[in-house]
Amino acid sequence: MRLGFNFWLGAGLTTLVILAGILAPWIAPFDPVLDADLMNSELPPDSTFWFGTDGQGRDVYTRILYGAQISLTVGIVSQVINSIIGVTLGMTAGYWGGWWDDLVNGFTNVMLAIPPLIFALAVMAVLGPGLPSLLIALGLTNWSWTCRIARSSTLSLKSLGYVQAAQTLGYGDLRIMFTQILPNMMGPILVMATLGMGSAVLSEAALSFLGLGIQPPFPSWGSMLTDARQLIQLAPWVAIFPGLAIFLSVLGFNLLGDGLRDSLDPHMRTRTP
Amino acid sequence: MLKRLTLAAMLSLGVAAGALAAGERHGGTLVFTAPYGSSFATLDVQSSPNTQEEFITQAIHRALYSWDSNQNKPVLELATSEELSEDGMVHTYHLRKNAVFHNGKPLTADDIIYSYKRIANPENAFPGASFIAVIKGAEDYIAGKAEEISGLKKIDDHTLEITYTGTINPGFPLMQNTTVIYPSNVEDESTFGKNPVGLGAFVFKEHVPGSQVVVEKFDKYYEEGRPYLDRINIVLMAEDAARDVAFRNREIDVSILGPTQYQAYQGEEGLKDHLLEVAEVYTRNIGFNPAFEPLKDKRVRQAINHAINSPLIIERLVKNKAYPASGWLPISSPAFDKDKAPYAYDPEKAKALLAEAGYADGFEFEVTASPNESWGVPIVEAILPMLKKVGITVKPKPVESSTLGEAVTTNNFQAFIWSNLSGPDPLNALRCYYSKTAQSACNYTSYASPEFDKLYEAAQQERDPAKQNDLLRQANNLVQDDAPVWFFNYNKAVMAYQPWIHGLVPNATELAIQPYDEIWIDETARSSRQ
Amino acid sequence: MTAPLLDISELHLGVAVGRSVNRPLLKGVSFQIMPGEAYGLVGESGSGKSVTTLAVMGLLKKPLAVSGGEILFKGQNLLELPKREMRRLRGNRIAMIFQEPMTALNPLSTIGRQIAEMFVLHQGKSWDEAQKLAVEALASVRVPNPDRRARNYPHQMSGGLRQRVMIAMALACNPDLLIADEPTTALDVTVQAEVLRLIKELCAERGTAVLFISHDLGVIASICQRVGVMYAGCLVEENETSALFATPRHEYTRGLLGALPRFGSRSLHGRKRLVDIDSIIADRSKLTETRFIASRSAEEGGQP
Amino acid sequence: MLRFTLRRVLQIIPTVVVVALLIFVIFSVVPGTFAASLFADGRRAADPQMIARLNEEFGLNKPLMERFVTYVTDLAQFDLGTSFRTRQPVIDLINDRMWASLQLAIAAMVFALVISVPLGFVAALRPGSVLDTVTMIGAVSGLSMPQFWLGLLMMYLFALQLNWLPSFGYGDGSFRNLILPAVTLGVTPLALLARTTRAGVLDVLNADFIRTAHSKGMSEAKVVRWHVARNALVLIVTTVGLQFGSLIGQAVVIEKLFAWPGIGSLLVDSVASRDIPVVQGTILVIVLWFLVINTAVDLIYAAIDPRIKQE
Repeated sequence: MRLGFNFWLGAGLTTLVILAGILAPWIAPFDPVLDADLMNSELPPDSTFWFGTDGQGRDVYTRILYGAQISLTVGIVSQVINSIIGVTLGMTAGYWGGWWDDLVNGFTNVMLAIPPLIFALAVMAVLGPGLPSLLIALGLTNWSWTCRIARSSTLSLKSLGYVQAAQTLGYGDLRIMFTQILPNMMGPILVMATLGMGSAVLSEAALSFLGLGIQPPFPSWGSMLTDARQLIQLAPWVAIFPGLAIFLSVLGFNLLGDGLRDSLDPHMRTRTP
Repeated sequence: MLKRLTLAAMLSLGVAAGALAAGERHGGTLVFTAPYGSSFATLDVQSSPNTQEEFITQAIHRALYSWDSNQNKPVLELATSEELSEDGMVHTYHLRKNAVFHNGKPLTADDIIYSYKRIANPENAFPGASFIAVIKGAEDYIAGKAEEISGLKKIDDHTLEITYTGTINPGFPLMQNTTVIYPSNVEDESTFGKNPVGLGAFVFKEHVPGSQVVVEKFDKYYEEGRPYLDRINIVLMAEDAARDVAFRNREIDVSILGPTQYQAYQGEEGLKDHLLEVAEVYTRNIGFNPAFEPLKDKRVRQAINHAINSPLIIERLVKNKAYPASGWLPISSPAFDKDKAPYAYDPEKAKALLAEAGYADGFEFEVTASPNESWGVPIVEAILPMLKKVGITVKPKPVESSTLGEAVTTNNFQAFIWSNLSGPDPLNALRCYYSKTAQSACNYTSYASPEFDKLYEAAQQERDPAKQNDLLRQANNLVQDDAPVWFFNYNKAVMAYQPWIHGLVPNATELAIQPYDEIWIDETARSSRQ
Repeated sequence: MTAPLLDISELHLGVAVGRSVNRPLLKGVSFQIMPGEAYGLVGESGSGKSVTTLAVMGLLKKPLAVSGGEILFKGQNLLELPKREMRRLRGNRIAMIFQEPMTALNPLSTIGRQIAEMFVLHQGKSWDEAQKLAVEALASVRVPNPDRRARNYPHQMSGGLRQRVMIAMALACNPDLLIADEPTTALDVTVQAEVLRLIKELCAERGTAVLFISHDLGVIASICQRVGVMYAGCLVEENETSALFATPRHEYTRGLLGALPRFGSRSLHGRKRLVDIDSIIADRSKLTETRFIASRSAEEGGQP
Repeated sequence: MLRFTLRRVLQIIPTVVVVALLIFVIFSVVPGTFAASLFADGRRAADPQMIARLNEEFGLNKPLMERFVTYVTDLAQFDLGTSFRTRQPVIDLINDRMWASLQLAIAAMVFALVISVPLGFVAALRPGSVLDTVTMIGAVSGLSMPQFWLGLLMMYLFALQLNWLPSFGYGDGSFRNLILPAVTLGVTPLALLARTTRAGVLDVLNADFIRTAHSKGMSEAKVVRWHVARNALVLIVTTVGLQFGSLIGQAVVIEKLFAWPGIGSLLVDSVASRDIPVVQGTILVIVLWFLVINTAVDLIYAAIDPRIKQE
């Protein structure tokens, strides 16, 4: 497996986000919510406030660090939900075939036809704004591609010798799926999930903009950016740093995903969006 | 406080006076912005309760009364004079004889009766029905129990007698955009939604859904010499940042400013001299639910009022685009008490009050909040560290704007942050603390005080405005002391306008709504607009 | 005496990394093909057969590059020929058939069109004319219903038919040299024989020389007059076909022949009779040290 | 071909039906009502009688099953219902907005296509070149930016700083108003298409039949024109279809930012004001659009690739 420069750049950026998230409580100079002194609002970057302060007088640097936690949570949890739904449906559909396959296929087509942002918008409207709702909304949104890939991988793996051997040995369906098939399609699923993390972070920002994201005081990058759009002229730093954070982390996820994909199967890039 | 108000009023009068001195100029196109949403729901404004549609109403339609921003009260619009009966319940209106609808029909009493019946028609379920309900017999008509509204009586074509249910000032309900007058000779009522016909100074020209409404000068408008403008494009611009760019780019002639833009514009040459400010009749507050144990205690509610440094929030976060609230009624209200001080910022006193109430260790409560920047989550974020210092933990409970109303009116909250109408009529504004007003109507904090009720009932009966205001002032102070809410601020609405625009007025009910027929454009406007 | 049609001498070729060439793939290969002669090149995969043909065609891809020697075609050094000249020879005078008929044809283009391209490219025909000539070309490789077939797409044809199409395409301009790179490997055995016969007969008819690449000595034996054996980038043995089969001199050739199933070996237990090449050859590293190149007999003259 | 077309068109129906049911279910449990949302801005005191009157009028107090039956019967007659907010037929509201949405989607797609396909092609023909590297870095960056952020930056740059273009709105529907929103919306498809084109062309270039083409003595240009283009097109068409189909849905944020009167902003407003019939109607139209475009793409695909029709 040869991993290119893109992969390492992506891995580097992602590691940075992960480190920022994990280490935030130790390396952040302030509390992201409580250390708000309105007397210090909208200060430009200096030696105390590296990225300046926002309209509430909170340290933007601190909030960016804590924001990494939220972005990672959004990215990882939503993609775990996506992958579980997609893999479960896709694998069983491919393995069992028949009416179940038709049903899953039909439902996948339905989900593909509804633009993800609109579906997420609808789910958020039902559940109300906030982190848990967002995780559910994004988790329910993007599984169709994963499902398709899982299904086609299962179909091709099913015909392979060792799976058929396991069948003749009388192994249960579930056992075969989890021990023989699942491990062999982890690669593409992982690629989809990595790329999905990037789009989840972007969706969070878009939903924030539409008033349905994670809402303050959580320092989510999307809501920071949304709040800051009013300040773009008075205090550009309040808008620039969250924007950069989103851009770099999504870039990281995308490069990582691309790199993984290219090393796993260079042809896959023509088959997935 | 009052000084400040008169100053603002004088400033705005200065705008008008300057206009007169310069000499009004006819012609030109005004590009006006409608900032409260990205579409006009309908052009049938009788059916629409949205502020957004008032922009169209103002141009195309006229109601029996209208709001006079300079006198700060409703005045007769479609009638030249009125006579009151002894008991004050029957008004006889002498209608304008020169008022003509855009379809050529002259205004008669029939049109008003027709319109009020249409608004109150139970099959229509129009929001304005509640305003018509002040007319005697309207309740029965709304309920479908009567064929006619008994309080409406045509004397002749230009004389109309209306009997009201009480000694109320009918100007407030009958100046609303949902009570405008339509011509009675339009066969197909469904055309009102696409082709509005009114009495206003401008004729409907075009509606590009989601984009703009274009109106043009009406030649037969009843006010001599009006309007000045040939054309108005009322464009939809809900996004503040986009409006800011468009205004700086001189693509639009007026813009309603948010706090940050207000601060930015104040600091810029060329922009700072063209800001129109007014104290609007909205009170921003956090309402407490007495059903939630800690908030039941008056001392806790007072403690919260003392613990929050409202002036600081207003200065830094709201960028001075508000006046600190010293009670429910706003500065422009006739019953406003200029001598009553707001709650002082005093964390020590707050702690003492909390300890007294048995909450020395503090407690936790949720504030249901929408994303609004002036009365939503950002404000809760700002009070969060302040209340933390006296031991109270606040948790914002974010909801969509559209569900805030439902959460509050179903009493499903510990506290909520909102902006509420608190004027211009003080009697109507204080109805929201009258214990007989339902929680779901507007007594959101389930306020019940026998003392208040006594004062309020007395005010309802009082016919001398000065005495009535005095009673209301006392009632208002009572509310302030009981602190059913955290009194945050009264909105200061700010409108930026291009230097070539003249004739704007400080409308305290809603600054964005301007009398288009008084606006004119001078020759410095870009040539495409002249 | 006739001059050789193709004369490859001391051809060196390798993977270019940066400026210096390392990892050589061909280490001085030389052989000649006379006009009309069928020359076979055998060897295991990776021995350098295919890159040799690609070098002749001038179709080497980026990291591969010729580093020495010359390829003379009718006395012209192909390696020094300008691109445009080379293109004029390619397909026209030197044509090639590939191993995989399934993928060697453009799936989105009709057979007729793909053959017609040859006439348009090299004979300046209009598309209409070229289309007619393509039908004739199909007929000449004995495709039934050539008229209808010309309008078919590759996926509508069997492997054998497709390889015929390839042959028709390759022979369309009556080339002097046909390079056939394992043309029958991917086909059924019965179809294999037909295709081989077709190549043999058509080339004989037109006097086209053939450079036939295969790892299958049986196939080579049936079609070629002379055979070269390649191993690890070297031509280790070359001789007339019959002589080579009768008296293989190089150890590797002997190994190859040992690995060849004898007639009748496709019986029930046939596969057991195949001898593993490694069991015959003791030390592979020394194989390229010895070379046995038999000179051309009788009428040969222009040999270096 | 006719049967193939018919089959594809008929396949749309079940999907639309399921989508219709799904959104009915979602929006029957959504909190908040249209009537209550009218008081959300606090500009007037809540009026319980009015809320009750409106809910009665809109049939919101009827049992869920009854509402469902009405919805389905109406839908079966192609009736999307009447808007709560405007009291006009939903289909009229959508009609009013459709053209603006189409304009935006088409302009964005044209912008994306015109730039991405040639770039992707050239990048693939010269892999590893400066142009290739820049294109691919640009593409992945384009995919990593929050849309509204990009739009806002462009608005500031081109409208405010340079004063080249109007910053917002539909204006009189002129091309100048279209540029900024279309370009912002076009960035995602542009980046995706550039990547797909490059990958697709690279794939084709490595195919055996390209070697065959070269062995025929064809020039590079002819190889690209006669053999690469059409094969790469198959992949590009698929991506274009997917993107174009979902563009109206993706435009939600852009339409909101640039005050563009399309279907997307209608949807967001209707969700915010709980104008459920309009929400259901717009989502159905957006989904239908996606399905129609993708069916069209399948048909184009079949026209390009003779292998499809046989299956």
